[in-house]
Amino acid sequence: MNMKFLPAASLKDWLDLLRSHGTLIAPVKEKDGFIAFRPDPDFEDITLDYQNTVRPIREFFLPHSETLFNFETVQNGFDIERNKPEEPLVIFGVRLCDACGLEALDRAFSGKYTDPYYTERRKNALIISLFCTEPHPACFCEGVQKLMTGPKGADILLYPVEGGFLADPLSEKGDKIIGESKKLFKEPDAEQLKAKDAMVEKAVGAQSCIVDFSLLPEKFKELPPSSPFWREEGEGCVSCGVCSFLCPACQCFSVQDISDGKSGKRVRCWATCQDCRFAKMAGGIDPRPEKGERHYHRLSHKFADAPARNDMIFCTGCGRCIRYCPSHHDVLETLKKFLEYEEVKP
Amino acid sequence: MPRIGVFICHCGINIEKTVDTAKVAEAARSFPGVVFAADYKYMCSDPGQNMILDAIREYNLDRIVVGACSPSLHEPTFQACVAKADLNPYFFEMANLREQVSWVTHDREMATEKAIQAVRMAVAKAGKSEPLASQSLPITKKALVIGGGISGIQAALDIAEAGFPVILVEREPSIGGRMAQLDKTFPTLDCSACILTPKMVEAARNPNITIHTYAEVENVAGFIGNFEVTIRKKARSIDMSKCTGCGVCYEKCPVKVPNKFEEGTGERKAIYVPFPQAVPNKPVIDREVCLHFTKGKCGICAKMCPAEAVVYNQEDEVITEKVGAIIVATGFDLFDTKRYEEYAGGAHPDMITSLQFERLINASGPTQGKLRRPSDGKEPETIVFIQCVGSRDDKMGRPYCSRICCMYTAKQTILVREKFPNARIFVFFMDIRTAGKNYEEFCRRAIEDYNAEYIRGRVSKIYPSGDKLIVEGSDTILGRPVEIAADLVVLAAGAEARADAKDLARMLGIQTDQYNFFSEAHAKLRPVETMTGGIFLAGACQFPRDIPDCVASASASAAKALALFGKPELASLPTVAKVDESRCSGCMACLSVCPYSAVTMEEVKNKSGGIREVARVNPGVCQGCGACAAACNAGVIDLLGYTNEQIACQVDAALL
Amino acid sequence: MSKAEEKEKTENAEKHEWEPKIVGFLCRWCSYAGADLAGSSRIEYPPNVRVIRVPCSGRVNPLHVLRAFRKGADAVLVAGCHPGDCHYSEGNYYARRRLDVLKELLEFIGIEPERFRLEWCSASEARRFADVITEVTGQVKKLGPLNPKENKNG
Amino acid sequence: MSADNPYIPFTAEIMKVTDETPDIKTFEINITDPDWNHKPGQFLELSLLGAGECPISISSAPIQLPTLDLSIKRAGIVTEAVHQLYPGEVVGVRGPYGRPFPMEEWRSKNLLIIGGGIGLAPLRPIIQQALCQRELYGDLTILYGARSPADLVFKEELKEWEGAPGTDVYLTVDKGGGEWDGHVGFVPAYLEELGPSPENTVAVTCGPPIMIRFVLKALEKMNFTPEQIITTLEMKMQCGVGLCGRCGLGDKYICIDGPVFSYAEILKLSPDLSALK
Amino acid sequence: MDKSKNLRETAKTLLSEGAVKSIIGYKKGRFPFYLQPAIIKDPEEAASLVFTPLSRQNLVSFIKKAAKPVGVVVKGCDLRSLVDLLQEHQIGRGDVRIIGVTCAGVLKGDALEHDPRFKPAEIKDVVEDDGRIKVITSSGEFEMPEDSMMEKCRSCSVHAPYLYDDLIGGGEPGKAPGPPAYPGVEEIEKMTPGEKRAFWLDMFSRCIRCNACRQACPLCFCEECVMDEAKPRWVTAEVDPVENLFAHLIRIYHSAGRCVSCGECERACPVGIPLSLLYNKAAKEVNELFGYNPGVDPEAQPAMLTYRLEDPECKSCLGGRNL
Repeated sequence: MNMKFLPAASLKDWLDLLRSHGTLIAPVKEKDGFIAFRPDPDFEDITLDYQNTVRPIREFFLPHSETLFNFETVQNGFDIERNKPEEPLVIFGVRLCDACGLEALDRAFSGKYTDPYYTERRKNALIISLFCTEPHPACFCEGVQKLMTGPKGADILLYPVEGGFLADPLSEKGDKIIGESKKLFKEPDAEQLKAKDAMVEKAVGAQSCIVDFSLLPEKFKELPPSSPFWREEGEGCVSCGVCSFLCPACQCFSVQDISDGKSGKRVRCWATCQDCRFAKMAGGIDPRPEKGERHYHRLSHKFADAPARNDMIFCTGCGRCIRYCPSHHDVLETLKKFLEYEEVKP
Repeated sequence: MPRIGVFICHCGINIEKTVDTAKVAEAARSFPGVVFAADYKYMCSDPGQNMILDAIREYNLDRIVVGACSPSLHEPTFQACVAKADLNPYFFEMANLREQVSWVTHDREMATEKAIQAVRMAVAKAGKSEPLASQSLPITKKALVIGGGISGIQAALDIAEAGFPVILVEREPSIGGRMAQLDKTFPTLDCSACILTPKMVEAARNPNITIHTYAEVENVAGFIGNFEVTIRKKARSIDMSKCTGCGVCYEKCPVKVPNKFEEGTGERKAIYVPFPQAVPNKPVIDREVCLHFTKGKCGICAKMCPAEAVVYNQEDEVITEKVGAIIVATGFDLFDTKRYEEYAGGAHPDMITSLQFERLINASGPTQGKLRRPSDGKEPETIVFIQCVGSRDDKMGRPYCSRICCMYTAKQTILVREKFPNARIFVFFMDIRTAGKNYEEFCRRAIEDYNAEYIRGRVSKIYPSGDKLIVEGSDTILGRPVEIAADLVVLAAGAEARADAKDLARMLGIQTDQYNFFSEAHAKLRPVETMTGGIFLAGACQFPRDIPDCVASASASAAKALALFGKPELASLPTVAKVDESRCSGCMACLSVCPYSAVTMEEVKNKSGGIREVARVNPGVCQGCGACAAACNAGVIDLLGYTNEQIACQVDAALL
Repeated sequence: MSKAEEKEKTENAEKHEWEPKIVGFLCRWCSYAGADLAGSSRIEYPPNVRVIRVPCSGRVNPLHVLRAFRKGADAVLVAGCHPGDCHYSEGNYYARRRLDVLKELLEFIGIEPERFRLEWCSASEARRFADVITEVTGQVKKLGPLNPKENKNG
Repeated sequence: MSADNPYIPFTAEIMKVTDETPDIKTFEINITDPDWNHKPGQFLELSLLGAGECPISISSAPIQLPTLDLSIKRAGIVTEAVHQLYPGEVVGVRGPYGRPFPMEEWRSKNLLIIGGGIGLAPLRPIIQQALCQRELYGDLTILYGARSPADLVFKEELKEWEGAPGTDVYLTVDKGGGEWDGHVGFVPAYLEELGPSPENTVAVTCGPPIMIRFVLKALEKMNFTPEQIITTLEMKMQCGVGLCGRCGLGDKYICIDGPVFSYAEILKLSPDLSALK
Repeated sequence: MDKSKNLRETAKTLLSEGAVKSIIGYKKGRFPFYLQPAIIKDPEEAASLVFTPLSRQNLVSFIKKAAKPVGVVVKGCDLRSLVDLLQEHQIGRGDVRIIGVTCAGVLKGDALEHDPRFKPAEIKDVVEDDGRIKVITSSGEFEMPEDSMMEKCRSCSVHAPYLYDDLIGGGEPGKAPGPPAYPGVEEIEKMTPGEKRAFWLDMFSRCIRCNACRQACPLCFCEECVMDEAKPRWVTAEVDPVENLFAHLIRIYHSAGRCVSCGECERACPVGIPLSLLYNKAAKEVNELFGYNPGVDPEAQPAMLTYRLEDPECKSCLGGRNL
C-alpha cells in the first residue's frame, strides 16, 4: 500500500468526504483550552495543535457508561430490548498510542466470548492517526510498543509535512478510503518522504525508555503483591484510578441495573482496579485491600498477563498515567525499581 | 420481591366522593411488588380488617399498604391488624387519601391522580421496610405534677392514692391556684375555699406526695418512663422545719405591697403567706421588696421569730428527680382587660375584673366580703357586668369562647343580689352559654329570681362622668342604644394561656396551639395526652375549663399516668437510629447533633486488627428524630422506619 | 392568526396543561398535622404536592432534596416546626443550616430559589400550609418545568 | 440465549425454594432451553433485573435437568433480592460457564470432598453424579463443616449420603450447641484427625478462603500432591465471559479458565496464594 | 535559608530520635517538573525530601493510613485540612507532628507545560528564590509570572502556618487565617439560572467520574463514600452531564462547613472542571450565613454540626411572615 500526499488545502474536502462514512470525530479546543474529541465538529473548530487529548478515544468504543439492554418486567417474566446499532465512526487525529490502545482492546474483547458492543463499533469505525512530532517527556510509546516505527490500530496514519500530510494507509480499509478520494491526494515526492523519516527519527530520539519490558513477566512471578516493595510503592497513591480511566488500553467495566422497579436498563461503566471496591466481593471479602496490591494487579495485568494471554503489552506508552496522576506516580520509574529490587529474605 | 397488598378505603363517601378508589386500586396492581389490591367502604371496620387478614393468608402477602385517612388516626389500628397475621407492624404503610387528598381537592380526576401517587409512594416505602422491634425499658413509677391548682392537686391525689409517689411543683408560695381565689362556685354556690381547702390539706398530708412550693421546673430531659427533671426551689428565706406558722413575722413586717393573690385589691407584707388557708401555711420573704434585701436594714421578722426560722442567706436549691410521667396543670392567665381602651381608657378604679370581684366579695378578702366601690368605698347601687371581655373577639386575637364567664357572671349577679336587694344589676352578653349539669337552671334563676337584667349586645364605650361610669352599648334585641350610669363595672375577663406557656412547652417538647394553650394528641380521642409520650394535660392549661371539667381532666390524666405505671416495663420506640459500624469512620457528627445524647463512641476492632472508634446508638434513649441520619455524610447511621433508602424510594415514586 | 400568535397560543395551552411536581417533606409533628388539619377544615389547595412524612425536618437529608430534583421534581418543599417548637427541640435548627446552604448551592447551579422552600408551619396552621402550597405551585408554574434530564435551559 | 450477545439473560421460573440455613436458600429453577447442558463445577449468571447480576455455582448434577438448583447465601444486593423470591417468580439466567470438574479423569479414583459452609454447593453435583454412577468411582468421603449445626446446608441429603454405598460422611461444626452430638471443631483440624490416605485419591475442596488455605496445608501434610488437590475459586467473577477484566488470576480469567483449578495450577498462577484470599 | 535542607535535617532528626514513625513529604521523580509524595520511615530517606514551588499536593490526604505518630509537611493552606481532621476526630493531635513550611506560592499544574518560553523537556529545576518562582532550563532561567501560581496562592493569607511543631523556612509564625477570597464565585453568581445550568452541564459533560476529586480530597475520609452506596443508590453508573453534576453536588454539600478550599479536587481533576468554584461557593455561604471559617480552630465544632438560634432564615422562604 502506497503513501500519498494530502495538501493541507484539501484537508477540509477530505474530511467532508469522510463524513459520509459516518460521524466524524475530531479534536476540538474548548474555551478554557481543554482539548477533547468531539463528534461532528465544524472544520474551523478542529485543532491540530495539540500534544494529545486528556481523554483517549477508547470512550467512543467502550463508553464511560452504556446500556447493555433495556428491560421491562411483564407478567411472568421480562422483556429485553437491546439498543439499536449506532452510526459508524470516523475518528480523525488519533495519536499512535490511542490507536494502539484499540489494538489492545480488540484482543481483550474477543477471547472465548466476544463483546458485541465494542466489536460492532470497532468494525464500523475508521481510525485516522496523526503522527506525534513532539512527544511529551513522559511519553514512551516507542519504548514499549515501537509505535513510532511500527504503528498499529489505525487505518490511516498522517505525517504532517511541509504543505500537507503524508497519508500512510495502514489497513486495507484505509487504502480503500484513500483510493475513494484519489483526486485530493497526490503522489509524495522524495523530499517529503525524507522529511517524514527525519521527523520519525527525531521523535524517537525525544523519547526515553528506561525499562526492559521483556524481563517483567518473570519478575512479577518472583515478587508477589504481598512483597514490601509493593506496599511501599502504593503508599503515595490516592486510589483514584485516573491511571486506568485515562488509559487507552484498559478494558475493565462494572455492570449495574438502573430500574424504577418496573422497567429499567442494565448499564455498564468503566471501573478501575485502583478502587478498593473493585475486587471486593459480596460479603465483604477483599482480595486486594492494600494500594500496593492493587498496583501490582494493574501492572502485572498490563505487562505480564496480557502478553501471555493476548500476546501484547496492554500499555501504549501514552504517558497519561504519569502526567495526570495526582501524585505523579511514574510507571516506568516503578517498573525500573521493581526490576532492580532484591527482596531481603528474613 | 416483597408481596405487597394494597387496600383503598372509601371512608364512606369521604374519600370515594372525590377519589375514584377503584381506579386507585387498579393502578396499584401495576406497582412493583403489588400482588393484590382492592377497595372497600370502611377499611378500619371489622370486615375491612378481616379483608386484610384474609388477603394476607390467601395471597401470602408480606407487606400491607392501606390508603385511607391520616396515619395519625388509624395507623395503630392497622398495625395491630397486620400483627394479628404475624406480620411485623412496620410492614404496614399508610397513604393519606382523606385529609391530604379527598378533603383538599375537588377535581375528581386530579384527586384520583394524587391518590395514586400517594399510594405509589407508600408501596415504594413498604417495599423497603424491615421488621422493627422494641426493646424493654424500665419505668420510673413516680409522677411529676406541674401546677398546684385544683387540677394538679386532684391529679396528684389520684396517683398518690393508687400508691405511687408524686412530686407536686407549684411556683407560688402555696398550692391552691385559681380556685383558692374564688368566693363561691357555680351552680351550687358552695364556698370555694370550703371544698378546696380539705383537698389541699389532704395533698399535704399524703405520704406519697412531695410538694415543692415556691419552686419551678427548670429542665426536663429524657423520655416517657425515664424523665429527669430539674427543679429550682427558690429561697423562701424561711427554715421550713423550724417555722411553726405562728404569723408574728408578717404581723410585724413594716413593708406593704399589693397582694397578687388579691388581684391587687388588697395588700400583703414583704414576708407573707398569700392567704390564710395557704398550704404550706408558712411564710416567704419577697426579696424584691424586703428592706433587709433592698436596703440591708430592718431584720424585724428575724428578731421577732420565736422559732428563729428566718434565714436571710438561704439559697435557691436545685434538685433533680427521676420521674416516669409528667402531668402539666399550669392553669390559665386572665385576659388583660386594659387592652380594651374604649373601656375608660383601659382602667378605672370602679371598673374591675371578675376575679377582683371574687376577692372583693369574699369574706376573707381585703374588704371582708363587703362589696364597695374601690374609688370611694360607697355601696354600689348600679352594677354592670360585661361578658366576653377578651373572649369571642377577633380584634383581640381571642376568637374563642372562654367557657366559664357566662356561668360565673350569673353567679356573681346572685352574690350581688344577696348583698344588695335593691341594686340594679345589668349584664351585657353576646350569647349565654350554659351547657352543663344544672347550669341553665342556675342562670335562669339569676335572671328570674335574682332579677339580673340581661341585655344582649356589646358595650362600645365606658367613660367616667362625675362619680359614675357611663356604659354605652346597644340592646340588639330591642335594637336601640343603651346607656347606663354605673357605680361599678365588672368585666368578665376571658381566660388565656399562661404568658410563659410557650417556654414550658419547649422545655417539655410538647406542642401548643395558636393561642399557646397546650395541644392534646388528638382533639377527640386522646384529649389528655400530648404528642410526647408520658406527658399529660390537666385543667385549664389546655383550654378554658370550669372546676368540674378541670377535676375530670385531672383524674383522666392521672388515669393515663397510672396506666403507664401499671405496666411492668416500657417498650422502646422501634423507629430509632442504627449504625452500620463496619462503615463508620468515627467523625462524631451524629454525636454532635443528637439532642438526647443517645450516641456514644465505642472502640471496635478493625478487620486488620487495629482499633477504631465507631458510633453506637442506645435504642432506649434514642427518640427517633433522625438528625443524626441527616448529619452523617457516609450514610452510616440511619433511622429505622424512615431509612435513607425508604425516603429515596418515596422520592423516586413521587416523581414517576 | 399569525404564526407567532399561534405559537404563543399553543405554548400557553401547553403551559396551562403542565402541572408541576412538588415534593414535600413534612415533619409529622407540625406540618404534616397542619396538612391534616387543612383536610379536616376542608381548605382546598393545588394537588401538586407529593407528601413524604418525616419525623422531623432535621431528618431530611439534603441528598434527598438533590435526588428529588435529579428525578424530575419542579420544586421541593421542606416544612418543619417553627424555630423553638421542634418536638425534638433542635432538629429544625439543623435543618435550617443544612438547607440554607443547599439552597445556595442549588441556586449556584441554576435552580431558581423559588423551587426550593424551607417553611415553618405548625400543626394549627392549616391555612398557612394551604397557602404555602398554593404559592409554590403558582411560582413554579410561572417558571415552567425544571427537568434537568432533558432540558438545558428550560 | 442470544448467540451473538453473551450479556443477555433468558428467563427461568423458580419451582421451589428451600430454606437451608438462616441465610442460605436453595432455589430450584426450570430451564426451558433444551440445549442447556452443564457439568459439575460450572456456574451461571443469575439476573434479577433491577437488582443486578451475579455468578452462582450450579449446585445440582445435570441429571436433574430440566431443573437445576442454585444454593444462594444472602451476601449482597442481588442475593438479598433473590432471597425475597417465591416459587412462580422468574429470574434471568445465562450460562453455563466455566471449566467444570474433570470428573472423567477421576474415574476409579477415591473422591475426598471437603466443604465448608456454602462451599458444599458447588461440590454437591460431584457427589450426586458419583452416587448416580457409583460403579465409576472409588470410595466417596465427604467431610463437611459449618459454623453451627443450623448453618449446615442440604441437611436431608447429608443423611441420605451417609447411607449410600461406599460413602462416608463426616460432619463438624465450629461451635456446637442444642441437640448437636456430632463432632465439634474446624474442618482442617478434623481432616487431619481423620487422616485420609492420598493413595489413588482426588481431594476436592471449597469453602471460605481461610478454610481452603488450611485444608491445603493439611492435605500437603498428608502427602497429597498439588495435582491431587482441586478447588474452585468461586469469587471475584462478574461478567462470566472473560470480558469485564475483574477475575484475572495471572494470565487466566477465573470465569473462563476456571473456576475449577488444581492446587498445582494455582501455585503457578499465584505463587503467594493471594488467589485464595 | 534553603527550605529543602532545613526540612531534611528536621525529618532526619525526628525519625532517628523516634519522635515519629513516618514522615510524609515531597520528593523529586524522573521529571524535574513533577514532585511526588514521599512517605519515609528511615532517617536515611530524609535526604530525598524537597520543598519547591512544585509542592502542590496536599499531603494531609495520606495521613490517615500512615504509621503513627506521623510527621507531615504542610503549607499554611494544607494545615487547615489537618485542623479539620482534628476537629472531626480522624487523627489525634498527639499522633501527628506538624512540620509547617512557609510557602510563597506553588505553580499551577499546567503552568510549566504551557509556558511558551520553554519546552517541558528543557526544564532542569524549579526553585523558589526570595519569594519568586524561577525555572531553570537548558535555555536559561525564567521567572514565572504571578498568574502561573495556583488560584489560592494569589490571595493567600497563610504563607506561614499558624499551628505547627516544627517550622521550616523560618520567618514569623502565621496568624489564624480569615476566610479565603473565593475567586471566581461571583462571576457565576451573576449568571441567569439558565446560563448557570448550561455552564455547569457543559463542564460536567467532561467528567468521567474517575473520582480523583474525592480520592485526592484530604477530608474525604469516609470508610465508604455515600456515592458508592447501593442502598439507596444515590449515584448511578450512568455517566451523563446531569448525573455527573448531581453526583458532585453530593460531595459539595458534604464539604460545606468543612472544605478549606485547598484546591486538591480541582488539581486532581484530569479534565479541568473548575471544581473549586463549587466548593468555594459552599464555603462562602457557610461563612456568610454562619460566620464560620473552617480549619482554623481545632476545638471548634464544624458549621453543619451546630446551630445558633439567630441563624438566618432561608432566603426566599417566608420564615415567620404570613402570606
